[in-house]
Amino acid sequence: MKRRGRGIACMWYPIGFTVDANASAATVKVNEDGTATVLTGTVETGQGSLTVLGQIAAEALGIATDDVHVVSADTDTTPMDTGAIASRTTYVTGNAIWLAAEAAKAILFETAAPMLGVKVSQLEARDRKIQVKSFPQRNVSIGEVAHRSQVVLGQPAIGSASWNPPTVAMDPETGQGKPFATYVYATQIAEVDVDDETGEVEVLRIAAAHDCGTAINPMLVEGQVEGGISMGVGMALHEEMLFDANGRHINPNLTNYIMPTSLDMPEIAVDIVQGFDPTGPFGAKGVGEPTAVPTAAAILNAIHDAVGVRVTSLPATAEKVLTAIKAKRAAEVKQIPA
Amino acid sequence: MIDVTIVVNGETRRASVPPETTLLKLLRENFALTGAKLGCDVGDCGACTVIVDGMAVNSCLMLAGQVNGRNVTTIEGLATRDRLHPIQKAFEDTGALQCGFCGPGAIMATKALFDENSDPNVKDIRDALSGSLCRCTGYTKMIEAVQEAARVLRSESRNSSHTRELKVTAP
Amino acid sequence: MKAFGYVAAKDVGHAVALLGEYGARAKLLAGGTDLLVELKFAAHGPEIIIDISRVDELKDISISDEGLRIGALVTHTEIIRSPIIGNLFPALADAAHSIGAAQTRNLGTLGGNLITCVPSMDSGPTLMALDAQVTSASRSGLSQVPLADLFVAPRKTSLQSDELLTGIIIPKANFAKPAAFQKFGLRKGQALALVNAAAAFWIDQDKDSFVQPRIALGAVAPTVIRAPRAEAFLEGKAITDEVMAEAGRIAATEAKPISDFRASADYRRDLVAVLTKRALQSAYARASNKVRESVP
Amino acid sequence: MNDDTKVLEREQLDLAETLRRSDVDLRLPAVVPREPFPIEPLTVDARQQTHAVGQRATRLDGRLHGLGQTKYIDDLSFPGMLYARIKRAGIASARIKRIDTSAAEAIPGVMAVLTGSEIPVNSFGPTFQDQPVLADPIVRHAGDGVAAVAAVTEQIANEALAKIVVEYEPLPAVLDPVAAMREDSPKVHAPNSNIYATKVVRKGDIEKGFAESDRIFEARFSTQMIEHVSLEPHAAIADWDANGRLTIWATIGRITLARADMARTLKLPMSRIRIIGTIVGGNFGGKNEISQEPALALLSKKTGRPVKGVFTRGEEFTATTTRHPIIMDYKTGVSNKGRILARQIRLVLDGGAYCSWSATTLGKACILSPGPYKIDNVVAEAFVVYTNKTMTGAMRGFGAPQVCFAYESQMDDIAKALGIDPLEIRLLNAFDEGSSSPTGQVLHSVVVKESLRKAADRFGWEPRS
Repeated sequence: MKRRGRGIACMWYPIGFTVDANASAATVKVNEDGTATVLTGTVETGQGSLTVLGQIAAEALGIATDDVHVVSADTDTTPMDTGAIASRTTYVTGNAIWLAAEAAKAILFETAAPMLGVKVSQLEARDRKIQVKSFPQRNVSIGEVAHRSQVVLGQPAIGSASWNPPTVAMDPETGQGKPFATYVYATQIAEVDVDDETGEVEVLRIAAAHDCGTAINPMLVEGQVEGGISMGVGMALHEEMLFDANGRHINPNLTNYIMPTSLDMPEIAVDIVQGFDPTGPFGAKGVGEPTAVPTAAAILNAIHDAVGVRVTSLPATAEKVLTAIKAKRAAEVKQIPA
Repeated sequence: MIDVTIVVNGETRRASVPPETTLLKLLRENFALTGAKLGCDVGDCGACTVIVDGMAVNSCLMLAGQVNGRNVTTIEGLATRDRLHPIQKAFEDTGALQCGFCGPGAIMATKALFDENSDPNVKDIRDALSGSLCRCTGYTKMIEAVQEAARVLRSESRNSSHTRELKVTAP
Repeated sequence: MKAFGYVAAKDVGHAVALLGEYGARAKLLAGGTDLLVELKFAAHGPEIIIDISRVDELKDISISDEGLRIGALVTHTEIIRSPIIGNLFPALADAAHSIGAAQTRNLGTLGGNLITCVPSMDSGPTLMALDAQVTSASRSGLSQVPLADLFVAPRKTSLQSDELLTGIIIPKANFAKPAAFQKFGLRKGQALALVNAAAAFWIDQDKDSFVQPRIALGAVAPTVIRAPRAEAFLEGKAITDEVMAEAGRIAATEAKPISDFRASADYRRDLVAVLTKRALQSAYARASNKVRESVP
Repeated sequence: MNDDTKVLEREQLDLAETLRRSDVDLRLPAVVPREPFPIEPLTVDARQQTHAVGQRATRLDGRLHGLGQTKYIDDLSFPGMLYARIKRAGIASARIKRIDTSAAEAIPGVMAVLTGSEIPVNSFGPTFQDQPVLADPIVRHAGDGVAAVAAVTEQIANEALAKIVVEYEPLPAVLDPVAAMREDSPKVHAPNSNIYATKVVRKGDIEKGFAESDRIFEARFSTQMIEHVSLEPHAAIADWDANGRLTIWATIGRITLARADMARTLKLPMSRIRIIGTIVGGNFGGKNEISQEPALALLSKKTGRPVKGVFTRGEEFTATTTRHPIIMDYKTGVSNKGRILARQIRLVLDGGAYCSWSATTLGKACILSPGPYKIDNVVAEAFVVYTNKTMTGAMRGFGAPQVCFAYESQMDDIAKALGIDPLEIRLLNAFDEGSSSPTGQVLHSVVVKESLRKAADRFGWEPRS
């Protein structure tokens, strides 16, 4: 018989480690037509970092994502970057690009101020224009300004910057300190059916509410959450590298290492929790890793809710769940007085 | 060496290869069609999926000799110069691919599904994608993309049959 | 892969001639889903691959006086889509659908699945529960044996090295015999059977009791096996949930599973009991629906 | 001419013929294929917005992904390129007594063979440089590489691997992390202790916290070793040119660090090394460091030709980093109302054969282990130990999924024992803006309660009586 259960799990996860140097550098060049080229040493590994970093540069310059080209991942041409790890790209590399874009924009403002007859501090970049704050009708296109900067004044609008989250060493005795710049938070709730004759667990749906500060690109945030959940489902129920007594790997293939297929994944509803971190680019933190954190816990709690057994070692294979169910039944029988 | 002649994406191609050459290797190395990917080489991951005579197959599990004289469609054969295939468009618009490595295989599996069933439900879609392992997306947006592509294709086929009728009745 | 020669057989005669010539030095290529994986990891390849995938005579699904014939090269997908099979033996289609994924079902063949003779094969149990016969051809002629006789040991069949499996026949007497297939894998998609089970039986409509019950089990012995004691228990019994559950428990005692990294023997026995019961229930439900459908 | 020579010549002829014929096909396809480059405009709405942040912009690389035109490493090839394969030890703990590569080198088409002794600095690693490019002479897990081959085809490279003879003296192996912590355990990196990093977080007075608690809950949780399973295997191409400049195309998410590692292992100035990261087909932490790249570089140097290496799916499991199994002991004191007053945690991480990112994982797991809760009295201690298994390293979450499983499982056990709704007990204990973390950090932009409520709303979570 199938028994239904629900389980909840929340978590915290750090963004921007500070125990070691964690720097990113970036260069933003505004081209003569007002489009921009970004140089970053990070690598696109599927997360969508190029898109998000392009959006950050575009926002800073008041242009569109499509106006930005991101050049990445070449040690000959791109600045150093600590890399595509630890959910740091949006936060750390994003900040570096933001600062670099601001530096390039400052050059544009220097050029534009006399064109518009105002002070630099009165300018803003919006809608592909440099305009006077509160008087947007007084404006000049970014392309025109960039062209003038580079071709007439000989001051190309190129900005370079680096950013490193402020570092506070931890006390080695007590571990007290500020090991991370900021944290994100999330909750996932899972609903499962447990077959009490076979121990099979079917994850029916997961509601996931994740904080990432400002969501630079909500579609990509959702994608991260959905993908993280699939890893969590595998961790909860199926995946395990097994070794024989001699330390040789038993299941080094995708036939016997059981990762979720499309038939094994639940319906997923993703909510992005409104958040804003003043230390991140436009309030953004990060989202890559945390998505995989609470899933297994939520599923195991749902199993507990469904059939009253606490599986304490992962993965909760059907055999393990059934063994626990049988042990529970045996214990209940014993408790009935003769 | 064996000689094979196959029709790939509408073009007749020939090669002379060792008998142990797989279809995947033939496509990638002899025909420079690198869209199909080698992910596991034993038919588990589906990254090498192509369509042979209308059926989605793991090209790593077929010998070149087996496809001699047959018709092969790869990811390179879906789009035309003018437009993306609606499946490709839907995958792009919904953000259904992240790292993209499983994409060509998943899209070809979807194409084969539509060739059989133009109005698949979610269960059909999950079944059709179950041979394409993906580690990035949890398949969620991929399933949305397939649903979206199915809608587009159905409405296109309705429109085109409507157009044909008009032509027939015109004097 | 190691180097090997390749020849494509044009028809059964050609294939049999080639087999006669090369025998154990050759490997037959039907769908290739198992063979290519084997070849990729083999220390030594075969001398030659005889590709029989174009032998059209072995791709038919047809009804004759003997019964339903399914050619050895019929793919799992063709079994799923066949109206004849869907009508007569939906359990066969269920079993075919449980194999791999679309890409492998499109390539993999019924004959290939049987001939690999792995205990966890999904085609075997249902066919065995339906008393299927296998047909083969060699230079010395045609022969036909019960499917159970084909399976000798893991990865070993009773076929000689020059013998070609040509297909299976389900006897006419069993047409539309209620049957069901159940499988338990470690996940839903692309699952290998941890245990699978098939049940088939006629129903005495007056007594609502089991007639000629058959139970076949996979992945719990060196080959696919029948569960004769469970069958004997069921014969003539009134069809109740308790009887079906008891048949499952008896079948579990007939299984001889091993413990490996996928599951323990004890767990597999538990699954035999559950899957046997569920196969019986499912076949019975299927039969009842059929009766209901036929009532105008 | 003796018979052996005849055979050799025939094989060489066959090979030459094979190469010639495949070359013919490569250069002169029967029909020049049509290359689809759709001119259809992108779905640009979101990408055209000048308020870019917050837009559901389609991915900049999405179009090429869907067309199958994204070039991953295995899609690249260069004239004269060779294929490399690495021979894996297949034994968990051993000393290499002898490697004989002569038979492999004699195979026509094998251009170079490399062993560990030829690597200028045969060690690397992001924290400790404890990992060899190719084991020499100690093998510490079955996936260790012992020799590398470059050949004109992958098939020939594989054949060569089979012809390399390695003689091992088996050494005692330790596979269980708890056993590995004992003094008398075999040492994976003798003579050093197997415990290679520790971490502690202490806050408040744990004994006082337990003394004040109404109930104390204790449990042990454990997790498994997990592989990243990026769909694209680890792949790289090395090209050491005549100017002595090395270019590497690699599936590495941290090219800055990779260049430093390459410079160190090869004793090359950094200015001579260029690392190009292509679009990577999945990372999840598994592609954060170099692996085969120094071997490919040296094979390229030996042969003067570009050398490509792509891991098999088997190597992805046995020869790359994985997620740490952790044994987690939790002791938690709570008031009858459900407030957590004290939590003591002990974590033992199975660190596998090499450190990789274990020290980072250890730190994150330890710091995060109490959960997102206001707890005044905390002690968390964590150890990571060597075992003779595949190395563990960075993987999405760096230890957080493991400890979350433990602290959230125990949270539900506490809720059940006290008769409190699981959502309520979390809301009762969760961090607020300005809460102090277990390391004493004052937290800002804290929205854990918001996430709890939002998920509960979406799910339709109703308290049960």
